[in-house]
Amino acid sequence: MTSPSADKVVPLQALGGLVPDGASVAFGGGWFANHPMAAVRQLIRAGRKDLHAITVVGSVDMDLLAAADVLGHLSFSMVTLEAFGLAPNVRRTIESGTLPFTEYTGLGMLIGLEAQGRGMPFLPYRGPFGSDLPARYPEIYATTNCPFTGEELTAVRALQPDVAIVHALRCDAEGNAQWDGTSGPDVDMAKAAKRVIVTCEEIVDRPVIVENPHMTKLPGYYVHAVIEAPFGAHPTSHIPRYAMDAWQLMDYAGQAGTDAITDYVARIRSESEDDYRARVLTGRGDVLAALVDVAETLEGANL
Amino acid sequence: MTSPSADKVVPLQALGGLVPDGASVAFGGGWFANHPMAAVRQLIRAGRKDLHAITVVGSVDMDLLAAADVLGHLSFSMVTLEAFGLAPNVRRTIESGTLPFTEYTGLGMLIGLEAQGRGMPFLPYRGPFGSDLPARYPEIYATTNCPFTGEELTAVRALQPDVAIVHALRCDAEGNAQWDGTSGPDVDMAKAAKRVIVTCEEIVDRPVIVENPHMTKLPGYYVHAVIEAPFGAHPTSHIPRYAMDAWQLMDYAGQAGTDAITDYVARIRSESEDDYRARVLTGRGDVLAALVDVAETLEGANL
Amino acid sequence: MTAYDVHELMVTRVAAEVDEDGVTVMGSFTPLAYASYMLAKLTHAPRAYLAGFDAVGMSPIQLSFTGAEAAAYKGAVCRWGMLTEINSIHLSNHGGVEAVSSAQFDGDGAINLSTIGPFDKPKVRLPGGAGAAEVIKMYRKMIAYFGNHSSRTLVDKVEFVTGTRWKVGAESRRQAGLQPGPIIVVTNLAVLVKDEDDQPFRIESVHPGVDPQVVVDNTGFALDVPSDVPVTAEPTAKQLELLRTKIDPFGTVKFDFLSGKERLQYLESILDAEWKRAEATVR
Amino acid sequence: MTAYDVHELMVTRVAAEVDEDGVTVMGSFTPLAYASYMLAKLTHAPRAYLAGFDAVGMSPIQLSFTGAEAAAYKGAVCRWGMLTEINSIHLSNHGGVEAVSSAQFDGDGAINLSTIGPFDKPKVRLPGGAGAAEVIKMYRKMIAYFGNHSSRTLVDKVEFVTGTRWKVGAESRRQAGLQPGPIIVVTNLAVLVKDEDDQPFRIESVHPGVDPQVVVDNTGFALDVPSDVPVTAEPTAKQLELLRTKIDPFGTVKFDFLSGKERLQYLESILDAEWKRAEATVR
Repeated sequence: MTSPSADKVVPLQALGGLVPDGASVAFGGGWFANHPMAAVRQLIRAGRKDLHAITVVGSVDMDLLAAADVLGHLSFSMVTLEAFGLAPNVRRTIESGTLPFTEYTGLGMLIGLEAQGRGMPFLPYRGPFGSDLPARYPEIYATTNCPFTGEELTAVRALQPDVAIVHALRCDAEGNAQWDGTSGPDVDMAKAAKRVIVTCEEIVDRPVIVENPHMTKLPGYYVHAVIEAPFGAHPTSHIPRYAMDAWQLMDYAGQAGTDAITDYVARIRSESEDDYRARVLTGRGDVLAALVDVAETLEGANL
Repeated sequence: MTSPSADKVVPLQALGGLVPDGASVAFGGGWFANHPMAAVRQLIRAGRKDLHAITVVGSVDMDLLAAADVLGHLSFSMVTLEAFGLAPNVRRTIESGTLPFTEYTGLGMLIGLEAQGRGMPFLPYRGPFGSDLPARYPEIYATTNCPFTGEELTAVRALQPDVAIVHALRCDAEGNAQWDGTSGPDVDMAKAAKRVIVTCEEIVDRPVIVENPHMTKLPGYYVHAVIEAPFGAHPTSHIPRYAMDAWQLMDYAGQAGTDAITDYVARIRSESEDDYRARVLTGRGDVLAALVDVAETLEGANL
Repeated sequence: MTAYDVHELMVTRVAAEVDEDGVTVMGSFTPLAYASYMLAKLTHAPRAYLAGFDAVGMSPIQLSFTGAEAAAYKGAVCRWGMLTEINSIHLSNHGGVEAVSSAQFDGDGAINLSTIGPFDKPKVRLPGGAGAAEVIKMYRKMIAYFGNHSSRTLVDKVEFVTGTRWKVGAESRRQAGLQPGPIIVVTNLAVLVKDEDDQPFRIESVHPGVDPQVVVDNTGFALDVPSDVPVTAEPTAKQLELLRTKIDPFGTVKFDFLSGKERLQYLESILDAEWKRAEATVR
Repeated sequence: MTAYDVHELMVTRVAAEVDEDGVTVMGSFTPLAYASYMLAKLTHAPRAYLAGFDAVGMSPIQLSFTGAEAAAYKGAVCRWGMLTEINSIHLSNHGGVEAVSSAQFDGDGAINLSTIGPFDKPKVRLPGGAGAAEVIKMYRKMIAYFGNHSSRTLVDKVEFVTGTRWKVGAESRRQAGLQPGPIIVVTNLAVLVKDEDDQPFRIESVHPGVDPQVVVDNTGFALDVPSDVPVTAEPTAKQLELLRTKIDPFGTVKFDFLSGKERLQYLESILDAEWKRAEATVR
């Protein structure tokens, strides 16, 4: 049980102290959308080690953590740099045997998180029948039967991260967090975790939250710490604020599989998040925002 | 599978033709909030018989259906007229043995609906241990065990109504339905049912829906028919449009347990929904709306 | 000491149990429970996290029969439906304080909201328990309140168990995956508490002027009566002012303490006042 | 006949499968799948119900690498997260058409997105299947598309089954509680179809100028080759105009058909055009 009370706002610099080495940490976002990248960078700066990262569809977040040797284990259903290729550091560390991993099926991971969030030790579903994955993880996937119809179903075990870190559009000091665009797995990760850290584009007063109550996907009673982190998903997107920074991602992908990644990580470590924003966003942030504005729907359907 | 296509708008008069005698029908709303009362009245006018009504927390909707002899079975977790007393016609028909019934536990009914809506023949939960209800309904409640921890849990069987009737704030012709205030069990009833009928305060064009996407609790692909029914929850409330009509409810409660109920039902049968609104709302509808406006929060907390 | 009615003392006593841990779903408008939560929120527990109807994270509201629902939404931070509330609060052990009333209540912490007489052919078909069957076991604290302390309501064994606290003692609750916490009964005569599976309710306090023996005589289950029974704390002047002027100016809480014709007339008078206030804004 | 590239024919062929029954979750931006759905929505299936990212009930959108996500939300009627989509679409048999690509695909309808080489010590660790493991069996139609028809991709047996269609024939699918529907493979050479559990894929059509034997030679699993193999319908001038001027003016679909250095340069040129369009609005 969590306390809904009190001002939960802390600075980003406090993040490292909230996530102990060895903790299991669910990271929100999906694809190139809305990963909590400011938090990822801060965990690297804080020198965290042996984290068990949990991601549904990870991308640069997981690869950067792997590159910076923050991970002790990786649970995922997908990690990819999409148009920019496979994730080089995740590949390298898994293929070399240095990064233990658990490959979930995507629905299995989400339903495992859901189970924990609703107080269940497991949930049944029509699972990945025929897949080779369940047999590899008997501690995660089992068979169960409907007590009424006898139908054979897949049971997936509850998945409880020690910490969930998600990035929201805005949040008040009580932790009431809102999303407008992609929230992906964020809410269900938060509901499952023992502790929840919300980074957000903007900390707002409660009345702003009350004016838009349908956007509150995560009420404050789940949340332990609120961190303001503008452009906190960069270089992934946060709709409707800014699009993915494909140019920074291309730059990352170009270095990630080479020796240059060492310098890339060292630079992240050596600079503050303010420095980071100044370095990569000066003269560019407004264009990343404009990419959202110019995105077009097409007329001629849904008439 | 439903078709998301086409204009689904039909007049209220068509409702009787969409709900066959003997059908199981889940009615939305809860307490004195947002029951689909225009639809209830129309089913009475259409002379429907032997409906198996399903309600989570029913009130005047169930009592009026019982008074008009529309019901063949009642599944409920609660039916009450709250401040106005027990529901006289539900009481009378159950106590006289003429109305077969199934008393669900509240969470059991909602999780049974949820199970059906997500394609499961059952769902487990930490059930009503110690209650006398499950043993009465072994076809609904069973025991299951977590295949990982061995924990004993309650299994509740999927509940699939033939029809769900819910009342929304607004809806477009495709069936994309929005609520602002109390939606209660509406969305989960709709997801579970074979066919879904949405009555709404107002049919709007798609752009109105797109402007408020977080209020769309039920996407159009679930919906088979859309009916415009202003004041369609009256005499129960539809926030933020109007409060419960406590005066009409008091009037109902005063007659419901007496012979006067026969005339009350006959009048509903003999008038159209337009007639009904003219009769009970003329000179009053604006006050019912004003009751919403004058409702007050209190300063001094959540500062 | 400001003069007060017993329903006001009951509100302050229930309010004293409301803290800022966890979340409470109040559901439909039940005046005494609503008043207690609002009083707590305006005094010692401003951040108590409440859900009324489908309004989650409510601000405190003024009570009225026709306006409580609308008010609940006005200051709330979130909207959920019943199912999300169930899964996100009740079943995930986020529930704080659950206040219920029932037709019958017994010494095991069981409630009957189903039937008087045979289940299939009842003498009185009661309204049903809604979520109480599951919820009263899940919340950290269960509070049962009764405006008329009587052995007809507080019975030895309920005729039908709609729901029950199931596990009572802290350790047995923990073992069952439940939050430890007591059952507290607040009536017009006394406060009773049970916090062990194999011990009876004990009289925690009697209200001013009540003889403990009267409590025993009007209770259908066994009670542990301490040798020295404390007296229930009386409402403070500040609490009474908040209740009477801010929280419940229409007097909705008192309604449930009336019966017969007086009850109906009282309801009509409240509703008349509610109507007039609204009508004045549009005429 | 307007000249066209093979990726354009693949888009029109996939689009032909898109109808107005059920719902399709597209997830992340995969240009060929997105283009096919948008083309269908602008032509024969205007009410195809689509979800991209967490935008449910999308309007058709213009494709771009950096703008597809933002565009998806602009005309959408609803917002959901991944879990709600799973439970409300995938697992409840509302799924219409699922288009996937994979590193390996075999004659049973299995995909490998996990590993080349041993699972625990892979030669190539692939990205993983996300929801494909469960979803490709649940949707009414499964479409697998491959820009490079090769026996290295279309293999006899995948090295590791990330997911599979599981049941293929209409009756076995119905018995398993699944919607009946085929597996359709669309490649740069041909269209293959399988709709019975115990029958191999058959060549439904070859693209203009392709010899069926070339298809057989480049397919690692057995194929049923009809005596008279039809030719895949070519894109119409109207389809090509929609694709080139409205749906995909930046040319994102073609990107996946390039390799090596050409691929990177092409991506840079698209991104440059996307940047300039946005920059022009703020400078």
